[in-house]
Amino acid sequence: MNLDRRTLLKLSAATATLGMAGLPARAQAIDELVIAYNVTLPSWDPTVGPSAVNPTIQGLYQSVFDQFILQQPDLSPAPGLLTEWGWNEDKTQVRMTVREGVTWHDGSPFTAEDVAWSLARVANPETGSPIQFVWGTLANHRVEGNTVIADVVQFDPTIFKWMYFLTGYVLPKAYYERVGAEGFEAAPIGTGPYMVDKFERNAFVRLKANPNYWGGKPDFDTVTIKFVTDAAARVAEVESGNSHVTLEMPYEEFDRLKAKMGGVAAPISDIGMIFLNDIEVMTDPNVRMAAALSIDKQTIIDRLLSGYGVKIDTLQTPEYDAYDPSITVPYDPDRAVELLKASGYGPDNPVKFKIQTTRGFKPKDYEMVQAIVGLWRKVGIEAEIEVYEIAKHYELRAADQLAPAAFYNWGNSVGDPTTSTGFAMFGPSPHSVWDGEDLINMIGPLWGEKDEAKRIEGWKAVDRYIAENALVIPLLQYVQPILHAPGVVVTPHASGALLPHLMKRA
Amino acid sequence: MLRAVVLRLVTTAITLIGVAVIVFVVIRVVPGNPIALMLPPGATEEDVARLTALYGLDKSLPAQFLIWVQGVVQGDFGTSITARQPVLDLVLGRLPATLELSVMALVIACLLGGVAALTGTRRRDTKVEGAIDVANGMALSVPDFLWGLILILAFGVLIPVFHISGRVTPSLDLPFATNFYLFESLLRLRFDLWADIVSHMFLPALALAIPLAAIIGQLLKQSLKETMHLDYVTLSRTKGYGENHVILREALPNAVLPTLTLVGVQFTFLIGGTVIIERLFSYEGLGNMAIDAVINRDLPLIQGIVILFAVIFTAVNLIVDLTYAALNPRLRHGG
Amino acid sequence: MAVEGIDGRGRVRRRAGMRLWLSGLWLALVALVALLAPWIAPKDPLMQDLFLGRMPPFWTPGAEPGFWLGTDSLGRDVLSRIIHGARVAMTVALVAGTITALIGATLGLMAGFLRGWVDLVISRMIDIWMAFPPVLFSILLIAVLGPGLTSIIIAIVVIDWTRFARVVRAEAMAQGAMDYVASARVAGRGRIGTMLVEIGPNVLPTIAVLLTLEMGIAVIVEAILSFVNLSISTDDPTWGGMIAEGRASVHQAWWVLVFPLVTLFLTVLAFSQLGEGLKDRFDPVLR
Amino acid sequence: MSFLSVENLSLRIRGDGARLLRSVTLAVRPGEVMGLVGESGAGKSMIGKAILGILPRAVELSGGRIVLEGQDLGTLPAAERRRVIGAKAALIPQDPLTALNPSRRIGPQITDRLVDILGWDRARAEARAADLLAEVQIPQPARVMRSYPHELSGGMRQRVLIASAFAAEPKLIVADEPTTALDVTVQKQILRLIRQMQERHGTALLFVTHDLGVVSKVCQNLTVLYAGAVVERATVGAFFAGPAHPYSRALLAATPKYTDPTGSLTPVPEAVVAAVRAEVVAMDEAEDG
Repeated sequence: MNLDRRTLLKLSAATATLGMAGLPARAQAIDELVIAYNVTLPSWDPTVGPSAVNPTIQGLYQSVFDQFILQQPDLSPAPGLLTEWGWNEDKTQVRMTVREGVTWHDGSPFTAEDVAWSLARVANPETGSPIQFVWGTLANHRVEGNTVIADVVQFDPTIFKWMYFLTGYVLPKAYYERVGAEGFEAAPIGTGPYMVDKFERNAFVRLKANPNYWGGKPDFDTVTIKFVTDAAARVAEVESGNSHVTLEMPYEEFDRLKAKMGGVAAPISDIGMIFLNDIEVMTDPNVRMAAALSIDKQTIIDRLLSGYGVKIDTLQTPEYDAYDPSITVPYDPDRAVELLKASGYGPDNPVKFKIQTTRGFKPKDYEMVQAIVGLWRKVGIEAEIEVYEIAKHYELRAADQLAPAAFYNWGNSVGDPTTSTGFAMFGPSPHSVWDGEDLINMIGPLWGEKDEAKRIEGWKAVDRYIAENALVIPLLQYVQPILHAPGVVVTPHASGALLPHLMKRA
Repeated sequence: MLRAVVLRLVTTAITLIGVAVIVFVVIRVVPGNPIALMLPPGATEEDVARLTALYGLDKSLPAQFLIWVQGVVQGDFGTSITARQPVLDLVLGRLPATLELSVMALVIACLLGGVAALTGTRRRDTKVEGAIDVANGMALSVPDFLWGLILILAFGVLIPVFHISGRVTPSLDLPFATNFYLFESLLRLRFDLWADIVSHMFLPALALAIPLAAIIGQLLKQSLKETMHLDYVTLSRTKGYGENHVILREALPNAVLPTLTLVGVQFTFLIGGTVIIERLFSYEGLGNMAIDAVINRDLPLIQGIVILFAVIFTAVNLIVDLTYAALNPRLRHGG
Repeated sequence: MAVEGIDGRGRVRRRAGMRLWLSGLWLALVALVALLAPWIAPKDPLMQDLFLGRMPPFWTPGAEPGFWLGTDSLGRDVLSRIIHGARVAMTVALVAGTITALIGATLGLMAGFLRGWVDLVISRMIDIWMAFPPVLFSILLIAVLGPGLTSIIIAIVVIDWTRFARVVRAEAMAQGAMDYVASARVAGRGRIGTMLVEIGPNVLPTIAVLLTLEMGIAVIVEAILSFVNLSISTDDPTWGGMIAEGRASVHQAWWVLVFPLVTLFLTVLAFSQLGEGLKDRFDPVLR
Repeated sequence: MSFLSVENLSLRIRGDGARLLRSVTLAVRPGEVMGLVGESGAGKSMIGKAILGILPRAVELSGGRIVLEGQDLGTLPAAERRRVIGAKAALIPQDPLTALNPSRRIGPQITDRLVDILGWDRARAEARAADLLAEVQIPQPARVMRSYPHELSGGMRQRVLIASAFAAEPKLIVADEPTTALDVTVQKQILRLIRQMQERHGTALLFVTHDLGVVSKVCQNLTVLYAGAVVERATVGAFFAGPAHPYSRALLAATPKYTDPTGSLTPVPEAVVAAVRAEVVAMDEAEDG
């Protein structure tokens, strides 16, 4: 039913302004690109503090700083500031060759010294780096010519993957030591495709293209990223032509405007899932399995998310290394009813538990849980919804006090099974909620497994076990909607990062 | 007169201390401690302990408060957890934006409210006054964030006359020393910049102003209608003056005074209201920062922002009382 | 020909009638709907049908019979949700409004009449409370108390009692200075007795007026809180929640936003007009 | 030829038509002092308001006309009528405490009419105001012009209002119970002042009062009103010798005499009231019939 403006206008004068004709976006060539971004940038240091682990702002960091290793749009690694990297035979040392001829934004030369210093800095607990537990596995970083060598204190198969993931950025040693933390916050420099021209907190950041970027000068000389936290305001920005590109808007709006302007929606390394806590009714496998089987994931994606979402049955997405398409959990409400009956539950005596969710943190998060609760109600599961803020979710999860069911999203842009199934399901990790002994024993040996093929197979077996016992309910892989004016071509990045240097003039 | 000033300062101090204590306790009782926010996948127990100690959140409540107070005395309001910068700089950096928006909203409210009240009085007991009353009622019964929503859709997108986000067009180079863009652009006679800033601020200011305008409109009309019955107004008519002159020259100056104190109080609610409107219009003021601070449980920043709001509130009250005394001849000339 | 009315003064009729009637009628309707919600709502407000998502109101083509005002993105009936939303709105308005009035008025009365250190303490409390930006304070409060109907009511009471306290205190002070109070004191009535018996009734009309205005404000605050995603946690529908949800897909399903918006608007307008009408009726001074 | 001629003036309440004035006719010659007497609510001050064009909104003219110096005010457009009244007539209000604008200085409240309505230049207006303030025996007129109303006593403020009325050289002044709000001692001085100013400026004076004692000392002739109708017209001398109408006689009997303060007062007898009420009813039916 398309919108008939006359009926709306006839309806009531006071709300007539809600009738939307929509204006054709200005199509002429764009010299200064303006992006309406969905979150504000709290701090410019990508290696310490809460913003270092906030996946939504990594795109801003990747515009100004380079990571040790470049991650390509399909999540695969490629030579970045390091041209080659690897362990020695007995995996007691790591060796990294550093790219030459690169300069910092202030013109000073980029050297292997910067890489060694950056690695040592995030390994040092005093700096407050949240990923110290990974970088701490390397020590005694030293430089030989344009190579950096470090001793492996404790083998971590994913160490090089972290070099293109959270906090894996190279900072300028000389400049940082000269201006100090506060000076760096005021005037950050990196080796990245764009330089920071002007930063107005909570408002916008204006970027100038880095003329001698080692990866080639980006198309747009000036890029302004406006921080517009309200989704409707972002849509209004691009629709009124004030901005050229925006992301994270309701899918209905994306459908409406993509015809008029340009739109691209690609799956990203972020999944929606329901954590199950092994307390109360969730200790009964029949209840868990019934809950998993009675969720019609595809209908929810089609009806609620206008089809923008990829149904998943394990914590891996097709792009991840340990993805196994053969593990499936079908939508089978009848079987769910049988299972519940087996445990003594039914429509007249429904199983009751609480499900927690955020509201407005991820697209349609609250509506999805409402839809799931609706589906559960049909098979005899009475779930009571409790809304909490993302901050409270982290605290409850850290203290292992989440409700029997809790909806959450899990980002993992390196695609490695350890940072998805691993941290989410491994008992001792403060992030997992499921404490089953059997799972701990299965996952234990995989942390240090040196044979890559054997390691991946191990993780697939863990995923299969989890699916068969419904220890967690994966729902979908999110699809990121990006709207852009006709004058610009946007290449989406599977990590969900919106990168201006990947945007070309149409 | 001095005694009154001293008494006033003492009461203000008590209010600020009261606010500081309450907000300090409330935000530390709030579930979701900031450290948990910082924990990425895989962090371990001692990571939690290490970071908690780093931010001094492991000490007892009174101890934390003492540290905070000692800091405040030397002008150090602590460091923001998310922005990793001194709270004072962050907060003072954003204050001008909120103040300018509030002042602009006040001006719009006074204009709208004034015109409504004067027309209502001029056309009193007619359909015109009835319409104004209903309009005031409607303005009051729609929350300001809904006005914001309607304005965005109406003048931002349907008829794109005004900007709908941010405070100034980012591509402009701003030669400003202070953060008071609006006032400084006037002082520097840069009307091009001034126009751009006003175009950004007009819709949020209007959304804030509408409820206040309705209140001013009603109060001032009420006060005007009562003044119109007084003898000196009738006497002025016998001198041959027309109705408009009588309302503006004789009735208005005396009707404004009682309305002023009530507007003062409402103005503080308006400043409180910027929290939502700034969020809707992505306007980088104190309010917008406040919501982020609460979502991210940035305790020192929340503390700083609430204290600053309290200072603004007490300052506005002081200004209102002073203008009331200045305007009221009886107080100004004693006797 | 009436002779006694010959001098003609005091005959000017009061004009407020119309507005008072209309607002009273609308509020009675909403209260009734709130009371009978479960029986008169055509559908179960929580019942979802994903295949019936975003059905338009009955008069537009493509409407689904039985869903008079259409459905939202989850296929729930908008009309039933508005009816049940009335229950939440009325509870918030009545409960929050009355408690705020009780606490605020009593404190105001005590401060205004007993004066002395009581007044000092209460005035300082009023100042401190008003120094908090209301919306920010309620966000913090809801974060502490957790979302839910009770925490909203507590948030409203904690924020708005100062409005009553301030007005009642001023009124009590003014009344206190009147002669009739002095005479009551002379007649041997105790301080507290005087306060309750003498001042109370005279302050009552002001409280009644403020109470109606406060109810309107309570409904608006609930809408603001659901806009900031803090309102009721469970499924049960609130007008504010429907407006917040409808906002996202206003171009595809405007009715999900418009109908609760209009209902909220009319209810709050009715409260404010009722308050104004009562003010005219009670305030003898108004010529 | 009379300066002011009120002919069959009738006023009603807008809407429900209750009668306030019943075809009142009276005329005032230049320099004459006419008293308008009646119980409160008899409509005497309503006549003054009608003449000065300051009737309350709820009252409408239902008959008759007011002619000022040959000009029928009813025929003039509102704006011009106001200016004519402003130039030719002035009001001495009843309550000096509320008749001066509290937030404006005294000087401008006198000179504004002279400059804005009569078109004088500022200097001449201020000089005039100072002269008048001196004439009404106000010490240091210059300082008083700069001060605010709340700095003056009730009596002083009434003097200012009298000065303001006479400053514009009006041909007619309506004094609406100018002494009722003042305490007794000040009343005598103000009455004597009004009388002196009237004689010196030769202004026609319409003196509205309920106090026959005041009439006897200030007015030349008087008109007695009951329920908005003229009951009797006479010169002061003839009236105090022996009023023609029974209601007038009863009214006179009910008024304390300065000369005989202890004399007993007889309230207006019921019969007399009934009689005059019947007269009024008859007038109405005649008009309605």
